Amino acid sequence: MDPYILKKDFPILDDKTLIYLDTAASSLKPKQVINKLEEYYEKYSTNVHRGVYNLSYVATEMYEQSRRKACEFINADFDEIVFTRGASSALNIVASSYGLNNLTSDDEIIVSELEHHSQVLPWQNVSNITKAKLVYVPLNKEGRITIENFKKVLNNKTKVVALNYVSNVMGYVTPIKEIIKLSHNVGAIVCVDAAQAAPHKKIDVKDIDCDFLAFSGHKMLGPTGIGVLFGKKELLKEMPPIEFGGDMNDNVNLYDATWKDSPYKFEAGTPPIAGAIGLGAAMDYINDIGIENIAIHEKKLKDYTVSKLLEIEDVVIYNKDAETGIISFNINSVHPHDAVTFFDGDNICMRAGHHCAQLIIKWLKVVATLRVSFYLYNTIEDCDRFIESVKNARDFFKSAGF
Amino acid sequence: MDPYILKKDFPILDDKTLIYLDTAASSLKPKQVINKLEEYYEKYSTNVHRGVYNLSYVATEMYEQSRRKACEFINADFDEIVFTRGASSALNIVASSYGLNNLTSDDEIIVSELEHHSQVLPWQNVSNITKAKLVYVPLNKEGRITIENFKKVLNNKTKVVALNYVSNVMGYVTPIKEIIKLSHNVGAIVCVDAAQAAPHKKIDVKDIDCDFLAFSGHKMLGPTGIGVLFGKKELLKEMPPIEFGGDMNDNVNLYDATWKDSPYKFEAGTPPIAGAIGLGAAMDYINDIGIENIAIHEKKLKDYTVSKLLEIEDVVIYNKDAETGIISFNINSVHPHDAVTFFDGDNICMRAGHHCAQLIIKWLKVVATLRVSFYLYNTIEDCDRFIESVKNARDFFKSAGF
Amino acid sequence: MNDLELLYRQVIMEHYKNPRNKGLLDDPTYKAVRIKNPSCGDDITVQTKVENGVIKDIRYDGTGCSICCSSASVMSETLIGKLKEDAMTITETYLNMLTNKEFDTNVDLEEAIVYRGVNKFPARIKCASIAWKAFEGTIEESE
Amino acid sequence: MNDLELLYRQVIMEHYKNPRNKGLLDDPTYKAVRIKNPSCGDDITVQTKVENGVIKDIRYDGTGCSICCSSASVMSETLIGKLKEDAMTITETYLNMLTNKEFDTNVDLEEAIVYRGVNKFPARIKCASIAWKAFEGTIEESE
Ligand SMILES: Cc1ncc(COP(=O)(O)O)c(C=O)c1O
Ligand SMILES: Cc1ncc(COP(=O)(O)O)c(C=O)c1O
Repeated sequence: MDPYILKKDFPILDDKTLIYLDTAASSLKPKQVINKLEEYYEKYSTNVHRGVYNLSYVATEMYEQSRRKACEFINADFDEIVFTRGASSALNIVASSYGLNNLTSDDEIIVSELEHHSQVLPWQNVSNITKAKLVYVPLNKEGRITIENFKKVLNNKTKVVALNYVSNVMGYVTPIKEIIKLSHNVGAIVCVDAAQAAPHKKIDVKDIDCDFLAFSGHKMLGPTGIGVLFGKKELLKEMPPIEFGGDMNDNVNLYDATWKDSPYKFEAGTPPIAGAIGLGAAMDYINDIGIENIAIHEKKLKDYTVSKLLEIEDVVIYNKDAETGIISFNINSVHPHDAVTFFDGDNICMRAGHHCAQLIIKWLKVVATLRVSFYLYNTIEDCDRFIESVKNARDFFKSAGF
Repeated sequence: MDPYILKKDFPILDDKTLIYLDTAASSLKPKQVINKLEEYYEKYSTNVHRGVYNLSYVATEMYEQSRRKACEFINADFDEIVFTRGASSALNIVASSYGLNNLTSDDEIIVSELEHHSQVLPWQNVSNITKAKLVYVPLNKEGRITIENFKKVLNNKTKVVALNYVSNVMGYVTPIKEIIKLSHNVGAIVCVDAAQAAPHKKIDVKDIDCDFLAFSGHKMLGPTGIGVLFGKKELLKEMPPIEFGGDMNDNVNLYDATWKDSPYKFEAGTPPIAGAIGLGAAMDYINDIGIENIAIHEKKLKDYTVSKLLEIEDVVIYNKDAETGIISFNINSVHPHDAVTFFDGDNICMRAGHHCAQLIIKWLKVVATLRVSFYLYNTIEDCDRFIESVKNARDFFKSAGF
Repeated sequence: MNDLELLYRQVIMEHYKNPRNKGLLDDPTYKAVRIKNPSCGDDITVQTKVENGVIKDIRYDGTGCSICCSSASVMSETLIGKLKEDAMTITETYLNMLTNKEFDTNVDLEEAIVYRGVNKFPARIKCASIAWKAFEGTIEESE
Repeated sequence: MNDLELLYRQVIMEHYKNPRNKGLLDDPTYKAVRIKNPSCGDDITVQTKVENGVIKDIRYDGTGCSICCSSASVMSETLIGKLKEDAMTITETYLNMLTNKEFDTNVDLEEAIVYRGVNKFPARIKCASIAWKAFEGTIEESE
């Protein structure tokens, strides 16, 4: 893959001075995805599943074709893919439908301080309501979830394991396949937050054998407002819907109703049709490049940048050995929000804050971090300009008296 | 307003033979809205509320500006507008957060057989769980909710009234302001399903004094995957969030967390950013024309069409006196799905089915209806071609032996 | 004949108005499968009785448009008395024909051939399929 | 001086490193208001004591970037000792200046004028506002 050629697909990068290093928050969009959205709105912008006229049939076909693409993308079956508003919504469905209906005060839920709020807060809620105990995997000194530490908290009471596949702050890859195997041995189900994995890493739900898995479109070249929940058929089948109405029901009587089968049971109301269709186009784009190639490219950029940052005095890196394209760091005694304004002045977009993951920020004992995240449209020149900017920022703030 | 000029704004209507009469399911989109989506994806496709760099600031401003537009559109205050995935999601928040937490087996919930599934099923669920009694307003012989009948079911036990503002099958306007006043007199709150009202009718939440109100973007020229929940400040303030994670929290600890204030408390995760921004553009478009002008235009087309349909033998109209642009009808002894294929052959898009409102279909004692719904891009010529097509359909099916 | 006339051919109308084998039996030797078409409310239940590898009987009931109801009637008439394998081959061929896939023209679809016209109306393919798919389901159940 | 240097002027740094009036008091005669900036985690609490229409004292505490913390210190120094009405006028003028609105240049903002440069950095306007908004809040509370 050639990032110099790929860059041309991203209209926002027509601004040649722009260096976008905030993909972990949301990725840029290629024209192939934008055009697909336009196609829906300009050619067949009708509702799905409802009309028996041709345009509506076309919209329905396109919508369901995206579901098939999502199936292939993570090796799932058709009725295992629920379209949601995003990863957060997807994880909430698991907690509210599976969690609230299957856990009791005898049970334990394993999470970690490395989780995004969307994977920890839904389970806090389940724990509050069901009195199931919330248990944290101790992180190793690098801040990783290790098998060794996971074994310390896994036991026969564990009913749910809710962990990330790739951390959005540390960029570490969780040894999820082995964790799933161990969890199944004690009869626990595993819900995987793949929001940072899906854009960057080949996922095979059959191979890792996860029970649930969630990700978002907007972080992988797709539109906002669309996400995917994978759930094993047998599990989805037994789970009650969380939202009611629209298209998710079968027969409706005055005082009772029956539901459609999965996935429709979980898709109440008019779905994000354009979003789903756009996500299909995003998956096509990624498949054309090959997700493994993307991963290699990101890792290369990240390793290069880390090696250069390490040479700069006053820079602290929190995750230098991460396997993916994320770097969390700070400049000594400069508040990250001050630093990020400097980078913004150089037209470099990057995050400063707690990245919706306050627990790991607290674990790191910092107020916030700067975060850089690479994707397929970044180049070595982007890294060089960023590194130069870090040096200048450091000099500027030091001379200003920080 | 001149529908012949407006038509030109809708790229899908470049196909001059297309007659779109299914707006009640989903409206077509003008280029102004499509362009706005493109603008977001091509110029500042970043996440909101999170970045402190300029592009993200722009995205956040645009997103929040849409919220202000929604405020003006229905005369609400800023913190009373929650962006949701759609009307269905919005109504579910009310039922799950307000309903499940405030009702008991001593209470009653008033709904009607004229409701869309998205307004009746969430309250069936609340009734199942809380044992609050679900009570149906008897419809008058036209199929309307009348004040007289409403008074028969309203009493001191009524805690929630959940009704539509405009019916998606019958097109009737509910006397909602008076219903709200009566309901407040007995201490009940009122949740209004305005999915079919917002695109066609000036809404003033302060004037009607509703407690909650919901509508969808895609039915009013906006994108799919975006909707609005209005809730009175004091109510939203006391309500627990339904989804957890992402951006809705304040401080997060290992075993507890606090929430942001409304509306953010109800917007977990990355919101449908492009959808919200597109909805803002849709509201601008409607405001430019003037929603009252749209209503007059639709009513004119509907009255004209009804008068012509009434002259055709074998046509049964179920709602001839509706105040809005919706006609529900059938051709005697022709199944609506057969009929709709005929219309499709004439490139006329319309709905056949139960319109996600099985209760009113059962009330009408039919298997399904045909439905025509008009909007600003329809013209008298559309009506004439439709009427011609009805005649031909009738002749065709009769000669085929129906 | 235009496409629409082709779709609503005499034979379809005939079966729509005079359905054969309609009405379910309360007999445990039949396998039953119900299929609905969520997009339009068609709802068909098919019962099949297989004996010694032969389709002894097919019954069905339900509601739907003319395409849906008539195709259930035609399906029952076409398949009753056939060897199970032959019935399955006919069903597969029929479904391929509907969806514009390649299909073996040597297989005799008998009256069911009149549904050929449905492939011009993609939104109606499901209507013409569900009775046959339900039949397939009953055979799979019995295996 | 470029925009960034303008933003991080000497006086801002001085207040950032040597904050005045920092630390809250446990005294019920003070009105307190806390404001957070959800987008970046700035979190400031301001306490104000008003006596006979005069701002007798302002205290604050919290965390945040240099713009946020220093502006709280500058705000306290600028407003302590002013008549309540004058303090409110200064606050309003300051906030208008930040957001590029028209503002009365006759109002003496004293040291707070150095935050003029913030309007070049829209993403940071909130940082420079929240201490002042919290002050406004304490006055509204006391009314
Ligand atoms: C690891 C992780 N999980 C979950 C989410 C939530 O995704 P969304 O905001 O799209 O719902 C994110 C995105 O911020 C994330 O990085
Ligand atoms: C009256 C009414 N309420 C609610 C809805 C649900 O809206 P959505 O499908 O956009 O969630 C609809 C749309 O079909 C409707 O017509």
